[in-house]
Amino acid sequence: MDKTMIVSLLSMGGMGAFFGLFLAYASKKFAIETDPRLDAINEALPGANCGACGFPGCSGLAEAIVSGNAPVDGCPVGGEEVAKKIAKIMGVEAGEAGERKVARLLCRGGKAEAVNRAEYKGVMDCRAAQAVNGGPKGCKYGCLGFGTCAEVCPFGAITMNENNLPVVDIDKCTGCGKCVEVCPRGLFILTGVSREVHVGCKSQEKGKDVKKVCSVGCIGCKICVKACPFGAMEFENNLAKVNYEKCTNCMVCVEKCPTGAIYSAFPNRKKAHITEDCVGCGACKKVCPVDAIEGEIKKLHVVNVEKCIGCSKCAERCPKDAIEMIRETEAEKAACC
Amino acid sequence: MKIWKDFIKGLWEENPTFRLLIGMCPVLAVTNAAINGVAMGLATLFVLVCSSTIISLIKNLIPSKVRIPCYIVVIATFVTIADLVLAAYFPDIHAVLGLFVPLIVVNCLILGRAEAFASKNTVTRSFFDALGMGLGFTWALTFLSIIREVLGMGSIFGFRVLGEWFTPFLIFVLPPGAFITLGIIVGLMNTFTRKTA
Amino acid sequence: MENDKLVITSSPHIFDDDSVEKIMYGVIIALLPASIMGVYYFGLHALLLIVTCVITAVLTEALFQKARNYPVTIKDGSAVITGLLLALNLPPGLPAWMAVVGTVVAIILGKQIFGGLGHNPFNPALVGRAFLVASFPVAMTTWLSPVDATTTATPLGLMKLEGIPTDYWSLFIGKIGGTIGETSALAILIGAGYLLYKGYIDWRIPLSYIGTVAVLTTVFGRDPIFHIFAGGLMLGAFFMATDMVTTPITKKGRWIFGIGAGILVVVIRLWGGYPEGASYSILLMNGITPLLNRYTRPRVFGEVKKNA
Amino acid sequence: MRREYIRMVVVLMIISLFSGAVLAQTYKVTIPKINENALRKQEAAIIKVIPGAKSFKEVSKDGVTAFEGLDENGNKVGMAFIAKSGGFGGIITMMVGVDMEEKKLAGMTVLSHLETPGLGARIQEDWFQEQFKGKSFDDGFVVKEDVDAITGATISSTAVAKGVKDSLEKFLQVFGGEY
Amino acid sequence: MKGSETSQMNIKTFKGGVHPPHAKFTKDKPIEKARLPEKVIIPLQQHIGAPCEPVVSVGDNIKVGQKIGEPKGFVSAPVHSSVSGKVVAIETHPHPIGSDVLSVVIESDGKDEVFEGVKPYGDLDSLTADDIKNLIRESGIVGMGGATFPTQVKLSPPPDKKIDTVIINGAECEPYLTADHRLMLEKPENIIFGLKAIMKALGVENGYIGIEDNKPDAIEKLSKLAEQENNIKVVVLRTKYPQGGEKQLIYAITGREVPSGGLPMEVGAVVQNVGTTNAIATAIKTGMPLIERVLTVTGSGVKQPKNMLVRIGTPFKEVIEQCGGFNGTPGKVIMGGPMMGLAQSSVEVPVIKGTSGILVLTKQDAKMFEPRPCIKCARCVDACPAYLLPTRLAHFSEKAMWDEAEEYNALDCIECGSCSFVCPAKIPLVQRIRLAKSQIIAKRKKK
Amino acid sequence: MEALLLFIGSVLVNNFVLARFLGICPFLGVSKKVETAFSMGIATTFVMTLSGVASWLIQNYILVPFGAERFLQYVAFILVIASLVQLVEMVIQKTSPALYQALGIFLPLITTNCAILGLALLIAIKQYSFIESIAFSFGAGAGFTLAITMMAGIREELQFADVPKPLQGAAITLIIAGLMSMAFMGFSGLIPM
Ligand SMILES: Cc1cc2nc3c(=O)[nH]c(=O)nc-3n(C[C@H](O)[C@H](O)[C@H](O)COP(=O)(O)O)c2cc1C
Ligand SMILES: Cc1cc2nc3c(=O)[nH]c(=O)nc-3n(C[C@H](O)[C@H](O)[C@H](O)COP(=O)(O)O)c2cc1C
Ligand SMILES: Cc1cc2nc3c(=O)[nH]c(=O)nc-3n(C[C@H](O)[C@H](O)[C@H](O)COP(=O)(O)O)c2cc1C
Ligand SMILES: Cc1cc2nc3c(=O)[nH]c(=O)nc-3n(C[C@H](O)[C@H](O)[C@H](O)CO)c2cc1C
Ligand code: SF4
Ligand code: SF4
Ligand code: SF4
Ligand code: SF4
Ligand code: FES
Repeated sequence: MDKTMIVSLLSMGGMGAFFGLFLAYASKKFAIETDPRLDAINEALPGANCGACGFPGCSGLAEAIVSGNAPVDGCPVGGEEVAKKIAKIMGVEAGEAGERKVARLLCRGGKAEAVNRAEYKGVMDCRAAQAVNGGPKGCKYGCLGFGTCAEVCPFGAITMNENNLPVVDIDKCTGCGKCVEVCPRGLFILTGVSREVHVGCKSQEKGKDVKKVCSVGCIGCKICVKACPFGAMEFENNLAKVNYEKCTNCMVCVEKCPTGAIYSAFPNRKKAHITEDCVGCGACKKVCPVDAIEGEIKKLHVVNVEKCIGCSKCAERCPKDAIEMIRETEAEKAACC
Repeated sequence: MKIWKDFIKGLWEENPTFRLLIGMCPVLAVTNAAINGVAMGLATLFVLVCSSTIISLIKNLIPSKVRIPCYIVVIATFVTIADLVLAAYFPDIHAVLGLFVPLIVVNCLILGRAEAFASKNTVTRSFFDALGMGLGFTWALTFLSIIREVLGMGSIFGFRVLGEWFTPFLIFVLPPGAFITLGIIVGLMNTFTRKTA
Repeated sequence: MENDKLVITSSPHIFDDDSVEKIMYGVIIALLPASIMGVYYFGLHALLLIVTCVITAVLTEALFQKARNYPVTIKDGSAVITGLLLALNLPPGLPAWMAVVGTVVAIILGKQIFGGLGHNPFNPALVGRAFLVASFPVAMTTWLSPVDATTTATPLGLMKLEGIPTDYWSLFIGKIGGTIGETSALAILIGAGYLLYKGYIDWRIPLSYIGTVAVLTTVFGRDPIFHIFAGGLMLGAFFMATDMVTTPITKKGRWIFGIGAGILVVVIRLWGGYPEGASYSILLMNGITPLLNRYTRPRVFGEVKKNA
Repeated sequence: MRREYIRMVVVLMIISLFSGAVLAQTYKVTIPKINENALRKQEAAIIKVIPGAKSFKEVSKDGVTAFEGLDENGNKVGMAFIAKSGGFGGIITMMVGVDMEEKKLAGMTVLSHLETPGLGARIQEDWFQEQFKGKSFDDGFVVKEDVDAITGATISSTAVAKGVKDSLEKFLQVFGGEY
Repeated sequence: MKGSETSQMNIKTFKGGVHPPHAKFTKDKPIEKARLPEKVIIPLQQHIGAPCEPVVSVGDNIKVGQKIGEPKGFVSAPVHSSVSGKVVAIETHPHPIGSDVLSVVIESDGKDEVFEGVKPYGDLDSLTADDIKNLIRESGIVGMGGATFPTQVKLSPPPDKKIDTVIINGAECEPYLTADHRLMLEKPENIIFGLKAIMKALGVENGYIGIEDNKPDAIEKLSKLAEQENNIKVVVLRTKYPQGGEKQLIYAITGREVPSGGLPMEVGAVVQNVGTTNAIATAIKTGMPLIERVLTVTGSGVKQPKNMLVRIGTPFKEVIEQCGGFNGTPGKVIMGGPMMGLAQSSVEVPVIKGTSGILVLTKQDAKMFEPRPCIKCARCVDACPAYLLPTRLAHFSEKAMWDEAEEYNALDCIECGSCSFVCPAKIPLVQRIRLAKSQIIAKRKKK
Repeated sequence: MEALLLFIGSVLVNNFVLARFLGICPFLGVSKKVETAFSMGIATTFVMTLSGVASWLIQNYILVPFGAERFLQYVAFILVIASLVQLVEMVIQKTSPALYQALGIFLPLITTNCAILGLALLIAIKQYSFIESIAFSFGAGAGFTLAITMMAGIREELQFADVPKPLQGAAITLIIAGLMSMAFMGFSGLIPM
């Protein structure tokens, strides 16, 4: 062994030992309690401390992720893989019961349907416009259409349509409630995704006053109340109101409303379809509020698609689970063959 | 297939220079001439591949508390080797790259890959990941340095490619040119990929 | 009757009749004396450079905005100022194509990539100039004599490299080598007077800028009058350090801006590699303008209780 | 727990040891070549600035280092020394060769510099370096008079001229008396 | 310490502000009594604070000065009928402030019978401080300078706040408006009387009347009267907007700065508008509560600009008709002055206690400019009398950075509009700042 | 005097970030907010000065005497710096929680920042004296702080600007760095180093 080798081995070995000891000692001496997720994320992150994420080092990012100030894919170095891991660590599985809530708009009066009483100029923000003499809209309950809700939605779930009305993309909406909070006219509510019928008007004015300013407002005719087979339509302050406990998404009210103030996703309307499992007990026939089910006892029953309003009463009643609720389009197909 | 993906992603999708923007110091510093860009790229490639492979090999032996010092030692070792070899056999290039060869030690790219990939994956995958990243880094450096050399000196690898009519824009071989050129390239790449995506 | 709806807006309902356009065109008018003197001294090539820069600036801005699908706002006159000021900051003998390059850089890298008027952190014209100096150092430091159109050195160059002073009168009326617009202090002062009278520029920056240079040169035993009138200080102080977009919005910030720029000019002139530092001093101070704004916020009314 | 710490120490130490060994080995292999490269470079510079020299010998006196240029027979054919000067971007180092008999410069070459490429860097161009050849020791080395400057790079040109002049004076103070 | 001689010498003012064109077309037009309206719409909330509850019902016959709304809270003021006749409806009705408000609609019988309870309160000397405060409350007097803050509340500071100065705000710094100016010229005794009443209510020795130097006649008239009082001084103020802003006025006259976020009483001052003062004097002298006010009807959009004495509740339309009607198609109808007034979307809204003017602008004058990017000219900064950075605040507001806006003291903005007025880029700065303020306040409330 | 010039030179003329391209990653990454950037700058300056001193000692008292400076330098420097940073971090954490709050999180980030190792190597290469090393290190740190704070100021302002989409983020930051670097060229030739 020559001198270079000796020097090298001695010094490197010495340094290795020294720093090993040092770190071992330090890790013992200065151990600190932390959020276990923090450690886990720290573990998952590359540990390069390069700062590319914009946070002071990996632990900075980890802290930010834990406190919700950074996305799980905040580390550009680690890429997808690390992101997945962190998502797992953070992904406290949505364990809560109840269905996902989404935002629904309670106004249908866009540019084409509702009139303005004045011409507004200035900051294009609904809250700001509202503060200027109550905003330019003829209806003081209706959507102002400056899209503040679309702007604040953190998930890009709201877009403004041609008619100056916001449209919620149900798939993107997370029910965070930002839009509910921000709309100066309180036009959003959060309802379960399965709720499909909504009154798109908040005007508490009398019918004739509503008519003056908007062609799709609720005029208080109460036709919907009469039409609803389930008594799910209520009235309050000159305004129809869906009782979501009772509503079965049958959408009869939507069909009947003379102004179109009640809305739903019509293509989503469901129809009952009776499968081979039917034993012909006739229970469904009895509960159907519109007499849409035909058939004799002990024989396969059939749904009259024309009449069926998709309330799913029959499906609930059927002891054999032989009734499926299918989307209208599919139901037609199912009926013909 | 997986290996292919490991390899290919560094070239474009996760290109360390244009996409992840890590290990920027050498990218900016040595790309004033094409030859430097290539040399730096290759030197980094060498260190990256060697250290990723070795680290992946010994990953199970290393206690997590001392992993960073261990990685650093491994990396620094390869860097020193690269440095000595360059000095011995390519003295001219060594002279130009100067300080930036030793700085490969602290190039975020290398430690980043060591931590993010090599310490968790098999040797083969780590090798290809490092190879892809290293090549991605190399082509990025080469590309950038060619642009800068053409604009700044009118030449590529020292050969004059633009005629006498061309007055070189000296700024492109000076520090501001490095930032601006890279900024514009990154911007253009964003425009480009945004459209296709 | 539909169209006769009342307009509702937030208050106030009346406005001052100054507008961005008016201010910009005012600055253009104020730059005319200096431009005319430049053409008078350096001839048609100077005119060519001025025209080239202005046209290029306007075209570049229009094209960039078109490409971004934005409304084209060349009518506001800010691009004209950028082109004009860049031209006034060029050596009179510069090849026209270089002027075009500088202008394109000024408008695109200096202004439009930040979102256009009002958003740029650095003075666009100076970005263009600094780019040219770094790209073509030789061409950008080749000066012509206004007397016989031969190459000469600027007064500051003569002073720095050869220690030769220039007489005050030549400095004042501009019978010296230099950029197209910087030579005649007289012409600049006329324009500056107009701007001050119109209230388009704040007096704080020019005063503190020039004042600092005067004080420091005196302290270091140089001739303050020479240093004020030589080089681009006057043009810079009145037309470029006053560009509101790139200078502080607070009064205190403006004082600091001027003093800082003054110090930088003196440091670069006396000890730096370049004979002149006006453009760099302004660019550097532009860089810290956001910090100045941040840390010189005025005391809010009633913030410190004055009475017992 | 305790074993964990011991393992930390041992692993780090072993890796360091390995690293040390590998490095020492690499070093031993490459160092002769590296030293040779450095020597070659210096030799080439000295040969360039002392006409007729084929090898050189380092001499030191009063803390000043110089080189004696030797021809193939080992005869002294001139001397060279290293000059330094602050240029535009950084320190410029030069090798200056002197013809002690004729009392003039035998040559000059720039070893390293940090001047701007395409501008100050042109001090490396032959025409610029050549003009120092044959200048008398008493020359003023004034740029634009005795020495042609590079357009747009007066500072670099001046730095070279001044560096040569200052170092020459220092060199002559020490070695001047020998002849 | 008599008279105004010395204060005439040094004209006082504040820092910042702007110089909008005066456009005071009506300054030489004497106050004209408006026709008795056929129908009045009297909102039950005409002040800052809790709304009133109606104390009459549909079908009731009532008389002038009869109380029709009873206040519910401490910070509130009663509302009285301004005509005699029949209550025809109690319903929500558009209100000049913006939202709809429960209002009492009364059809006038044209007799203008005065309510029996209305009788003079007697001599000032015979009234105690509490008497004065009570009668002010009973008379439904609120700040008529615009903010409509119940005056009696302002005159009842908490015991730990020592008030030593009363200032009558005769600045009338808003362009176009001349109601206060005319009032000072035509009812100077009332102003002095009212001021003395306020001083008595507060037990204060120093009374000031601040008037801008573009109203030399009013200065002269009031100075003369003030000379007879030994503790009242007329202070001449530089004509500059917003000289009449409370905090600016106090600063100009006393050199005291109302602390940021604080009230005038914290520096021992109370400011009352000329109109308010006149209303107090009228109430004491005649017992008539606040049922009418002087306002200026002006602007390029009315045929004959005038100063008028109008019953509360008269629809704008009727008032404008008495001034010759619109001059062409109106573009904008504003309640108040051009700097701080509120644009109206309908002329059916009634005159309320805070209506200092009705300004009608033609389509041409109502034109809005497209906002351009901010060029950071800092004119807004120089103009801001609260020493804020309006451009910065507007940027924060645009990017919904409410916390930053709060840190940059958005809440200190007095919404004077100086910044928007001077901005060469025509940026709606005030509106942006207002939005920020409302968001900050909403956020604070949530906490 | 030498030391002073060296200090000024390393702040302005050969600014670590803008002229020497060292520490670019944090310069690009941690320059979004002024406060954070400034803290980062201060922490870096602190570590730089410390490691400048440490590496000077190692170089002159260990590596050179043993003749190992050519091949153990990198490993030695980086190990020393890494542990030094860790030590400092722990000491601060123990002694001053307030300071730790302000600077602590930045310290680990600095370990693998090439500005620090670059500084150590430069000190070795240029053979600065002890005092010069301190001046140089401190100046380099100050220069870094200046550059990153300026950048953060400009980027904060840019929140309100309408930067074209593809340029947002890294691209515009790089271009600003380019313009800053251009402005710093005004100092070139000031102090030859
Ligand atoms: C980017 C740039 C790099 C420069 N580099 C050098 C240089 O390396 N050497 C030098 O002497 N001058 C250099 N200069 C020019 C000097 O700043 C200065 O203008 C010149 O030395 C002055 O005069 P001259 O034209 O008489 O030579 C450079 C200028 C610029 C803009
Ligand atoms: C909640 C509240 C409480 C107030 N309390 C007092 C008070 O105790 N004393 C007082 O002099 N003014 C008081 N004011 C009135 C204000 O000082 C001021 O007169 C009012 O906001 C209108 O000012 P302006 O007309 O300048 O806008 C109060 C205002 C508000 C909104
Ligand atoms: C910007 C601004 C300008 C004002 N200008 C006037 C004015 O010119 N005349 C006036 O009487 N009140 C003006 N005010 C209202 C006063 O600040 C203050 O509220 C009023 O004088 C208090 O008296 P009051 O309670 O009797 O209305 C202004 C308020 C603000 C915020
Ligand atoms: C007083 C004043 C000075 C100006 N100075 C400059 C200048 O120095 N350079 C420039 O490019 N534009 C200048 N402009 C025009 C404009 O402000 C500039 O292009 C903006 O920086 C672009 O956003 C100036 C404008 C004014 C009103
Ligand atoms: S729903 Fe509300 S926030 Fe959205 S556009 Fe309509 S008014 Fe505005
Ligand atoms: S703001 Fe929230 S609740 Fe509203 S649409 Fe977007 S995601 Fe849904
Ligand atoms: S910021 Fe507020 S207080 Fe300041 S000028 Fe604007 S409106 Fe007036
Ligand atoms: S006045 Fe307008 S343009 Fe000027 S700084 Fe203020 S907001 Fe910007
Ligand atoms: S490569 Fe230099 S800091 Fe990342």
